[in-house]
Order: sequence, then structure tokens, then C-alpha cells
Amino acid sequence: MPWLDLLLGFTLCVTAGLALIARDMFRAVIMFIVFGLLMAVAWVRLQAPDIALAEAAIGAGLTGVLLLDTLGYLRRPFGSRVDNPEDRS
Amino acid sequence: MSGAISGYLVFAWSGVLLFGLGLFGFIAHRHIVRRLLAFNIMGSGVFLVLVGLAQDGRGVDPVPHAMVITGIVVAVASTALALVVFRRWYRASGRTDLPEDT
Amino acid sequence: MTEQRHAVDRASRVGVYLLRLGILLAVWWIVSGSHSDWWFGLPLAMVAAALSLWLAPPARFLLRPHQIPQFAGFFLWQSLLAGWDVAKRTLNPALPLQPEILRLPMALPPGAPTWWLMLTITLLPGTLSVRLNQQHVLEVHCLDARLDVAGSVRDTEAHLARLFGVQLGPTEAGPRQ
Amino acid sequence: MNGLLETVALLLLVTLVLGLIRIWRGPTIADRMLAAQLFGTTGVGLLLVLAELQQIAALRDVALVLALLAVMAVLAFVARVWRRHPEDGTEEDPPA
Amino acid sequence: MILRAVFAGLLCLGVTVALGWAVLERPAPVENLPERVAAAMPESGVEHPITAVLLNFRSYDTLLEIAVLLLAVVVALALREAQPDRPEQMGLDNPLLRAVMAWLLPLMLVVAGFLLWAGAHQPGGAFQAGSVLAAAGVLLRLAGVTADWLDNAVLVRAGLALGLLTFLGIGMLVMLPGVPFLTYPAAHAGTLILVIELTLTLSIGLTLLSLFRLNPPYADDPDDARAQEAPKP
Amino acid sequence: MIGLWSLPLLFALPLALGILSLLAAPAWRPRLIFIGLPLMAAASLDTLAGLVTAGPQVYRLGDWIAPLGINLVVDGLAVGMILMTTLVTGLCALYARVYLRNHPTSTSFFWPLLWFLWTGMNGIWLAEDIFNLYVGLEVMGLAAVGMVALRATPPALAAAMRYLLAALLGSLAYLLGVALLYSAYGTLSMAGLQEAATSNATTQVALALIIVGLLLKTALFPLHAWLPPAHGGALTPVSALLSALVIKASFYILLRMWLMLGPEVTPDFTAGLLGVLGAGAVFYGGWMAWRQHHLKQLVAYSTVAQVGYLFLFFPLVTNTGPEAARLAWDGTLMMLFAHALAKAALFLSAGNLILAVGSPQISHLIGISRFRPMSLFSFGLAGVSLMGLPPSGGFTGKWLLLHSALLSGQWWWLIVLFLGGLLSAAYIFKVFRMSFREGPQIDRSVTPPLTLDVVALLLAASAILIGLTAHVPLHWLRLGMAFGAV
Amino acid sequence: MILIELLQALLLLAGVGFFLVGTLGILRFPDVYTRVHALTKADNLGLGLIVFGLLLGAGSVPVALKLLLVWGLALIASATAGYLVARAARRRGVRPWRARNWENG
Repeated sequence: MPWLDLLLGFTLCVTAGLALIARDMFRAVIMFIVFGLLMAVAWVRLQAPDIALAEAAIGAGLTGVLLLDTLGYLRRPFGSRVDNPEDRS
Repeated sequence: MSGAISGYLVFAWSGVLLFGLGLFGFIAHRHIVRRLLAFNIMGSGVFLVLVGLAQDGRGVDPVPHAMVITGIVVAVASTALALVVFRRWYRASGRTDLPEDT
Repeated sequence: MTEQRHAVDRASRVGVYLLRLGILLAVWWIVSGSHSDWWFGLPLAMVAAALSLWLAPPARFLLRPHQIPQFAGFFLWQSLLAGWDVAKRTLNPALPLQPEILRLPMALPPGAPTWWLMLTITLLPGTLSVRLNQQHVLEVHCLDARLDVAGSVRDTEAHLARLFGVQLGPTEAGPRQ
Repeated sequence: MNGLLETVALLLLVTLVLGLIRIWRGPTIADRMLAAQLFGTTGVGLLLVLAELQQIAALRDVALVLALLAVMAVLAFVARVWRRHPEDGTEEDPPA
Repeated sequence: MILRAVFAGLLCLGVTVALGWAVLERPAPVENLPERVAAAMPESGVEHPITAVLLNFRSYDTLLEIAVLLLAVVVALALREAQPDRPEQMGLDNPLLRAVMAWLLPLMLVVAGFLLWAGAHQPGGAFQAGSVLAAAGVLLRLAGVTADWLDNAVLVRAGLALGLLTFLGIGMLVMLPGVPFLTYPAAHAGTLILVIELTLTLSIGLTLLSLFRLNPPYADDPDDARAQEAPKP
Repeated sequence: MIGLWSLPLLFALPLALGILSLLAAPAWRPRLIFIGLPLMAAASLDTLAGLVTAGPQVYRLGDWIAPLGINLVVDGLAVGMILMTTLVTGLCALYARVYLRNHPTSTSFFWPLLWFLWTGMNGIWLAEDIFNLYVGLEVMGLAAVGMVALRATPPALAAAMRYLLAALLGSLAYLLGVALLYSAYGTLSMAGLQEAATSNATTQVALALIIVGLLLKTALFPLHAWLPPAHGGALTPVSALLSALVIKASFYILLRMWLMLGPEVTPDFTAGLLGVLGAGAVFYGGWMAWRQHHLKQLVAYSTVAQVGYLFLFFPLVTNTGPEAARLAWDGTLMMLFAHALAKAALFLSAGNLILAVGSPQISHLIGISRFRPMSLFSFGLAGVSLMGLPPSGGFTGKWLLLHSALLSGQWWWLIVLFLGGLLSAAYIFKVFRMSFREGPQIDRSVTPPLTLDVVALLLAASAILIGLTAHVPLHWLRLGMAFGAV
Repeated sequence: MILIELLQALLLLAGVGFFLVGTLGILRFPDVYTRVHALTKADNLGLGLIVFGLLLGAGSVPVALKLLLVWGLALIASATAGYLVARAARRRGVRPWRARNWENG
């Protein structure tokens, strides 16, 4: 059994799902960037280095930056209630 | 479908799931950026199906690879265009979703 | 007078340009592998070298090639220690951390040596450069204040000074917490 | 050798999955960003191992591109997202 | 809202199941396109099958794809002109960052060039090279380095159009002997494809960068540019 | 080989002009049409001449044979669409040149977008490769979205956003269908698929995805929500182009897909379902159009309704006799062409009326009949075709469909045709009633430039004319492989 | 030969181990600054060990140098990223976490 591929496919679905259900926008975008990175690895497993190159530059790079830039534009108080776990209690 | 599952087919199945998940996100969410994320995830799912299915049992096929590269370019262009329009819309209206979508 | 200086400047620019061109050609050779085409690589490296010159005009500091192996050895050993240190702390159930932010005046001259220092100490055991202010004082976050952080930073500074062939400036001894 | 490489690749992927927890838990956005940066480095390692495993030299180029662009997301984050409110000067992430 | 989620869930479940069914029941294809590609490779002018498909066998798709990319920029330009913006927000003007960029960017340029050159015989090509180029530009902006020529609208537009115009021009020029559009003569196919790829790389890089730049930016955070490395009281 | 030069010009020329007009100074952008329009007209007519003299042709791009390379197909249907595109786009361009003078310079980006749109549409009409169709759809779709957003007002931006999301979803569904088809048959060429395709789950799911994706882009009844804001809110020439041509592109692909695969591989109820949805669109669209208070919204909802008629094609050609199928083919295409011309005319004349009274509200049209008889006349002429009154193109189309329905025994579609006509009459007369009513005196009616009125009148007159001379275009349209079965 | 393979295996596994440690560190460490430590140190050592492990099996000099180049770039990237995040955190006034028994506060 191709365990590596199975785990990769599973992780892809998990990151995609998390990116979609995250309530915090920033969390969703970071999950999406990670998803892009995993897609690049998936293309490698599919013997498609050309697509992996494109995905690495685009999916994990430019699209992520565009989305982050948009988040900065939205200027919302992004999640994160505390900076210091000490203060959490 | 006999014998062991090939690695390619695993990704085709992941692609199917990704498309389903993305479709759910695309319909269920109202925030435009989230819908764009969902769109991109759906797109990735389609690309995985395209390459994974075509290669299953037949080996590497350059034609879907080229198609996926084209598809990625189109997806990037669409996403970027959508973000441009979205930012204008956000600046003009202060909303992150579309008006009738409440 | 000014013309003369100009000429000197230009000569040094050409020198720096050629140096960077050489480095970039080496990179081209590394990247493109066994069957590299020089007719494509050379113009490309020339453009890239010009870009590099535009981004970073010739600096006063040059690496001394013969010092590189020694510095590399120091760096590799220290990063091994750094990884080991973090691993020990992570795997210890008690999580023995006593973080602190220290302020260390820099002895290295401003410019490339300082940048190298800031990047290097971030990779070295227990230290992380946080901020450099206009008085040339570096804020360092350390993982465990019980270690001799200032000492190891000074050590790194000495190594870098040798690498760049510069004199260390005067600093007050010890951290100024 | 291939068995070893495959194990290494699998373990690296497991590491990635563990890293997902930090992205999900946060608690600050900077932590999420750091975990994503970690993903980048691990991904580079994974690609290099896969290049050896699958005998595709071009995968090293993919790793190279990934390493070159690794700093971009963090930079975009620091420069564009994690900043003060321009209007009132308040922090977006108040320390509790 | 809940109704909407339930509806979406059911729909997606249905679609996924249908897709799964389609995947399971799929017949084995008769046509073998990879074989045809392999057979036609000697006439394509390049050694890498994907580049051959993208820029020779199915180059018409690529031509239209570049048009899509350009279109996005046209819309961004139009919207920008419709609502003029405050000065563009640059990035983080940090000296260390600049020093790192000064080393990183020439490397990126070399790697982009390599990807372009590699496209002829191994993975790589205009689009990948263009994306790396664009990423270099984005990094430059995020590191707060200004490039005056990017504010020169005419120059930028010429750069945007260059790739597509060259592609189109070559596609039309080769028709002179009386062959269909985009039929490269086998002897010169390699050179023509390289010229197309070279110009496409520049245009794609500039296009992607423009898509990043033309998003309406917010005005400078005064606190960001000036107080960079000032000591904290 | 026909049109060796003129055929690639059909998409290469607008692409080149699009780039040039992007490079040109804003003032020069509209002037490019004086080079472009004659050339495009010549290329289109040359293609028609080639078709008529040499019959249908296949053009092999890059000189590669089909599954490897991309083929273009030149048959009656494709050439018909090309000619209609040239006519409508050309007239809309003339209209826009005058219309946009009073708009901010940022709207001069209309011109590059127009040329790109034209490239995309001609690319679609000629395409024979299903992936190439996807790329063509994207070119056209993004250009259309850009045109909607051109106004940059909040409603326009929201409409553009909604349109974009719908278009993207539609394209992805289409692309997934293409992926499934490729995995099952290993080819992207329509001819190859037609040969190889068999009825099995993969083909059915793929076709279902393709159909749903295209329905979304065509804005058939339950999937129409994006259309009224986009078409009703855009600049007038943009509305005309979108309603007349752009939604026809996805219908056109659907038509070709159906003729290629549909009846053989889909379950029997599919065609009926499409017909029912079409009927729903006719009723719902007509009803909603009648309820609108904004003139352009009314016209936009009228598009939702009129699209419905086109979908009667599917039940009428599936499992019916050859004569009924031929009539349905003729009727549907006649409806398509008549609607394209009439809807463009309706939008343009509505735009003229809005210019005249300075308000988009229908209630503000009171008494306009005395000031702007010509605009109102074009509006009415186009309305005649939409209602399906003789001697318009709409009438001919409906008449042919009616015969086809009777011949195939599916009499229930007659109700749709009849009630649809009544609803169209209701909303057209709603506008007329208002304009002929004598209300409080308006004396500040603006006189729009003559060109605007002339262009609208020309289009409206063509919608009538095409009904009178229907047999000529219908003969050309039957040329070729598209409907070889009949 | 067998010795080299053994060494390679050792290096690769150690590399993975450090990646795991780095990830655990990011999970366990209490605040942004300490997590940057985990990120920059353990991970780069992990990547370094993997690179050296692969280096032993690299067929040619350019390949070996390319591996080193990738590692160098990753080093620069994570050092820069770590510095940027730490600096931004400091400028925003994020206070470093302190151990409870640390009385010098």
C-alpha cells in the first residue's frame, strides 16, 4: 500500500477542510498556504515536477501573499485573544 | 478495479473529496475571501482528478500536465482579479459578503 | 581631485561587479548542472550582477576567503550544539526555560558584519536577535539566561571580525541589563 | 535504501501533520505564521528526500524555488498583516 | 444560515458520491495521447514533452491563457483608474532585510533564468520562471525597495504586452509559407519557442507583479516608515 | 482550404487590437475600431464565402492532427455565430464610442476588454477541443466580468463579484467534466469523443457536470440569480453585449456537447428536464420582468425569460422524428439570433431612453413618447420580436418551434410559447403605457446623439429583417457536421 | 560502501529526529520568541543533516553543491523570518514569557 500517498492525500483533505471551517480568517489563509505546499508535494508524487514548480511558486508563494495582503487590507482584529499563555489563566 | 490501489488513484480520490469540500465551502460561506479559498481548493481537486485519473494504469501523461499548468495560470488570474474587485467592493461598502446573501 | 576619486570608485565598482558576476556564474553552474549553456548563463549572470549592484552598492567589507573554512566549521559545530540544546529542552518534561531579553552593544562595525552577526546568532544556541537600535545596541532574546549568552555572542563577533578582517570596536564589558 | 528514504519521507510528513496542530491552536497569529514557516522548511527537506527516492533531479529545483520563496509569506505577514491600527494606534493583538 | 449549510452539505455529498461512482466505473481509454506526443517529439523543437505540448502542440491554449492573465491586469488597471488611490504602501524598510534581499534577489533572477532555459529539456518553462520573477518583484516591494520604472505606465504596459504580442506575431509570421496559424517550421521551432518563452517570462512576471501592485493599497502607516529602528522609550 | 488567412484573423486580430488598445492613449482607444471593424467584417464574410463555396472545414492549428493538436471547426453554426458576433459587437462598438464620451476616462478600458471578449467568443465558436473551449470560456468570462465592473460603483462591483463567482463555479464544473471525459476516452477532440463515447456512469456524470456548469453560465432559471444585477447594472453597451452574445456562448457549447454526446449517453429524462427548466425560466423571467421598476432590470429579466425558449430545443430533438428535430434546430437558432439582435436593440434603446429622461425608473418615462419617438420605436420594434409577433425573427423562431412541438406530439410546449409571448407583451407594454401616458409635463428631456438612436434602430430592424428572410441564414446554418443526423 | 550507507541512514534519521523535535518545540514552547528558537535551530539542523545525508549519495559535484545551496537558502530564510517575527513582536510590545521561579523580573 502506498502509505506515503495515502497520508498525503488525507492531509490534503484535512488542511482543505480546516481552511474552510476555520472561523478566524487568518487561520484559514495560513491553512490554505500549507495546503498549497502539500499540493506541490502531491504533484511530485504524481511525477509532475513541472506542476510542482508552478504550484510551489504560485500556490505556496504568490497566492498566499495576495491573500495575506488582502487580510491586512481588511484590518480586522484577527483572533488571538492573548499573547502570553501566562496571562491566560 | 482490481489489484492494489496505485498512488495516482489515491490522489484522484483526494481530488474528488477536495472538490466536494470546496463546493461545500463555496456554497456555505458568504465571506468572499473564504469563497475564493474554496474555489482554489475545488480547482486543486479538479487538477488532481485530471492528472491522477489520466495516469492511473497508464503512466505519466504530459498532456494533462500541460492542461493543469494552464489551469493554474487561469486560477491565479481569476483569484487575483476577484481579490481586486473584492477590495474595491470592501472599500466602497465596508462589507465582506455580497448584499443579497444574508 | 574629485575626478580621481571618481575613477577609483569606478574601478572598485568594476571589481565588485566582476566578483559578484563570478559568484553568480558559479551559482548558474551549480543550478543548471552538468550540461549548462554558458551563452545563456553569462548574460543572465551579468544582469543579475547588475541587479545586485543596484540593490547593494559596493560595501567596505569583503569576506576573506581563507577564513571561510574556519568560520564554516565554527558555524556547523555551533548549529549542532544549538539543535541539541533545543532538543534537550523540548524533550525535557520540565521544559527548562528562563527566557530573557538582553541588550548587547555591538562591537562589530555597522553594515554587513552586523547583519551576518544578527543572522548567525539567531541560528546559534539559545540566542535570537530581536532588534537593533540606532545606538548600535542589539536586543537579544535568549532561551536560558543562566547561560553565558553575552560570552557566546562576543565569541561569534570575534569570529566574524576575523572573517571580515575588521577591528572590533570598544564595548562595555558584559550585558547591560 | 529506498525503504529508508520512504520511511524518512513518511516521518517528515507525520511531522507536518503535527505542525498543523500549532497552526490550528495559535494562539496568536504569529504562532500560526511560524508554524507555516516550519512547514516550508520541512517541505524543502521532504522534496529533497523525494528527489532521491523518485530519482527526479528536477525536484531539487522545486526545493530550491521553495527555499527561495520561503521568506515571502512571513515578510508579507509582518509587513502587511501584523501591524498597528493606523487610525487609533491601538494594537490589533492586545496583550490580554 | 443553517438551512444553507444543510443544503450545501447534501449537495456536496451528492456530487462527491456521483464523482466517486464515475471514477469507479470509468472505462479504459482507447486513444493513447502520450504515445502520439512521444512520436511527435522530434518535430517539436524541444526535448521536454510538457513544453512541447504547451508551446507547440497545444500552443493555442497557451496563447489564450496568457490573454486571461493579461485580462486580469486590464481590469485591475481600469478599477485603479476609476478610483485613484493614495500613494502605494510599500513594505518594511529594514536594513537587515535589505541586505538579505540584495543577495536573495540576484539568486532568484538566476534561478528564474535557469527555469526558463531548463524548459527546453527538463521541467521548467516560461510560467514557472515568470512566477519566480514576480515573486522577486513582490519581495522587493515588501522590503520597501522602490523601482521608479514601475511607475512609468507606458513602459509597464509595453512589458505586459510584450509576451503576448511576440507570441501572436510569431504565430502569424510563420503562416507566410501558407501553413496554418502557429505552425513553426521544424528547423527553427526550438529558437522560436525560446524567443516566445523569453518574452512570455518577462510579461508573466510583470503581470503577476502588477496584480499584486494594483490592488488598492492603504496609505502609509506613518509609524512604520519613520520609526523603523528608533529606540523604544 | 478556406480562409487560410482570414480564419486565424478572427481571433488573432481582436487579440492584437486588444493589446494595442491597452497600449494606446485613452483618446486613441475607441478609434481603433475604425481599423478593426472593417477587418473583422471582411474576415467574417470571407469565412462565410469559404463555407458556402467549399463546405464545412477543419482547420488544424500548428498543423498537428486532432487529438495531439487543436482543431478548429468551420461549419454553418460556427460561421453563423461569427457573423452575428461581428454584427452585434460592431454595432455596439459604434454605440459605445459615442456613449462613453460622457463617462470618465477610466471607462476607456472598455475597449481592450471588448477586443478580448471578441477573441474569447470567436475562439469558442470555432473550437472543437473541449479543453480549448474551457480556456475560451475563461477569456470571455473574465472580460465580461471586467466590463461589468467597469463602472466601479458599489452595485456594479457587487454585480461583477457575483458574476465572477458564478462564472468560476461554472468553469470548474465544466473542467471537472472535461477531466472525467479525458480519463475515460483519452482525447479532448469532440470528433474523437463522439466516436469513442459510450453510455456509462463516467460519461453521464461528466456530461452532467458540464451541463450544470454551462447552465450556470447561461443563467437558466434556478441558476439565474447573478444575471439581472450584472446585465441590468452595467454600462448600456456592455449590457447589450452580455445579454446578446455572452450567455449564448455557454448555450452554444451546450448545444454542441448535446449533439455530440447527449441523446446517446444521457438518461431519457435529461432532455425533458432541460425543457422544463426552460419553461420555468420563461414564466419566472417574464413574471419578474413585469414586476421591475428599473428599465434595464426589466430588460435583464427579459433575458432570463428568453433564454428559456432556447432550452425547448433539447426535448424537441431527443427521440423525435427527423423532421421535428430539423424544425426544432431551425427554430432554436432563429430564436437565438432574433433574441441576440432584439435584446441588443432593446438594451441600447432602453439606454437611450434613460439618457433622455436621466433616470432609470420606468415611472419617469411618463410622456417620453412625444420627445423620443425614435428611441421608443426601436424599443417597440425589438419588443415585437421578443413577443413573437409577425413578421419578426422571434415570430419565425416560435413558429418553427411550434411546428416541431406539434410534429413530435409534445403539445405542452405550445403553452409555454403562448404564455411566454403574453408575458413578454405584458412587460413591453408596461413601458409603452408609461411613455404614452400624459403626466406632469417634462420638458427637460435630453437629446442623445443621433448615432445612438440609429444603432439601436439598425439592430431592431435586423431583428425584424431576419424573420422575413429566414430561409437564407437557416440554410447556411444547416451546413456542416453540427447536425449531421438530420 | 556499506559504511557510507549506514552513515547516510544515521544522518537522515537524525535529521528527521530534529524536525520532529522542532515541531514538538513549536508545540510545547510557551511564547512567540521561544517558538522562534525552536523553529530556527532544530529545523535547520534537521534540514542540514538531511542534506548531508543525501550529499553522501549525490552523484555529481553540482548536485552536491545544489543541495548545499538549498540548505544555505533555507538557513537565510528562516533566520530572516525568525528575526522579522521577533522584531515585529517586540515592536508591538509582546512581553516575553518568564518562568515562574525566575525572580529577577
